[in-house]
Amino acid sequence: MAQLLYFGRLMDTLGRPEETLTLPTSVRDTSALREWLDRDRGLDGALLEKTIRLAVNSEIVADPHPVSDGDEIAFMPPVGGG
Amino acid sequence: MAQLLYFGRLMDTLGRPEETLTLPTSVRDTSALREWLDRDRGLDGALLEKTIRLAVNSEIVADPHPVSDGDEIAFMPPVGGG
Amino acid sequence: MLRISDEPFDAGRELSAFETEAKGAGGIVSFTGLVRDHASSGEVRALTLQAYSPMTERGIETAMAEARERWPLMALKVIHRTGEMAPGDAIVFVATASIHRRAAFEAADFLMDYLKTEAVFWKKEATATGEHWIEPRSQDYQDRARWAKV
Amino acid sequence: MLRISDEPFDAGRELSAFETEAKGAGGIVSFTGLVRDHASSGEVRALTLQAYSPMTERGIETAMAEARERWPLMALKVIHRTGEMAPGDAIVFVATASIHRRAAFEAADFLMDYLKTEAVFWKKEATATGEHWIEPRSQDYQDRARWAKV
Repeated sequence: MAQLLYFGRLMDTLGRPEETLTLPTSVRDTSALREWLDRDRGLDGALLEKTIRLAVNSEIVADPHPVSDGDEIAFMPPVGGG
Repeated sequence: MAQLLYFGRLMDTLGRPEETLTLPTSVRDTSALREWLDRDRGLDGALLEKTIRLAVNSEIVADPHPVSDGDEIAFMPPVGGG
Repeated sequence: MLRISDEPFDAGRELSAFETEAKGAGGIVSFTGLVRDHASSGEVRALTLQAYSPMTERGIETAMAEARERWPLMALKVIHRTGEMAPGDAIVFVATASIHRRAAFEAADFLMDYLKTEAVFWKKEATATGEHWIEPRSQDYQDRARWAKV
Repeated sequence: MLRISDEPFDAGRELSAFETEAKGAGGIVSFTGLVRDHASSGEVRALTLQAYSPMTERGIETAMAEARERWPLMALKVIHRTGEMAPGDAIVFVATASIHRRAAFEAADFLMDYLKTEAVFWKKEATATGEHWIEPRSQDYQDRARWAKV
């Protein structure tokens, strides 16, 4: 099981702040995760935007970065500052 | 009677923060006042220093500026800020 | 010292506490950021800030360490609210203490520029026209660029 | 608001009071100047500040008016101690409030530069070697020169 976190407007886009799920075996990196999840939820590319950064276990990563069950994976829109 | 105020180190030089006295009739401006008072107190030029500014009725003035009985005259060393 | 919390705080009380931590300092600068009652989209009813712990803390702590490297600071404090706030509420408090006032001013200014642009927060304004997630302003990036290492 | 007084003050309490005056501000900057415990001539036992009223007030008020002209400020406060103070005591407190944090920072910095160089105060330090009247530092003049109108 991986824990997915959705921050900022993605919380609205996904309809929840987080969820825990088993990654499909085809999803082995962040690029594949973006595509699979975007298609699965019918988001029309919202998760494919370049400005959306992914963090794996609270480290920001560059696509494609390996992901696997047990990871905490955060979808982060541009940070707005405090 | 004129009121003389001595600020900063001049308070120590003159041995008091202020005094009230009748100006000699020969003292009609700030330059004459500096000279007379310096000589009268034996200050060896302490009041003639260019960095000592005079204020008459709380306005800084350029020498020679008229002074007369009834004036408040302040002797001001360089201000040090707060 | 860094504190990120949903709890409201009182800037005056924080400044008093900071002063006792900053023994020997000649100058203390504080910045308090407040929720404004107006935004481009109208009257603001609420502001919600979301952080991602521990990434948010780690980023701010790195900026605080950089401030300590650049300026001789005796003490340093950052408090940041998260959660829902109303206009007039304090969002952020930064305090810096140094022997010299210039160092205290510059370090506080530097930390605020970091906090307003690179700090890991997402924010949502609620106005009469609904809720809006806020994007960074370009002015904020310009301010931050003032501190670029050359 | 300007207050020059022999009475001690608490910077935190002043900041809290200022915040309530600064309704609608997005940012508040405060500077607190404290008596240092060391000077070039050794350990400081006391600092005495002398003002010349109303000349001192008039000068500071002129600088405050200039700050209001240069920056969009919602509120502005200067408190200055006179008389004898001990190390750690607050000498001066400046607070500025504006919509934009840059204006608040710059206005506070500007006022402090005025207060440290041109404000009409004389000061005396008491150290182990006796009492010394303090002359302005050249760094202070350089800081002040940053604000020269061009």
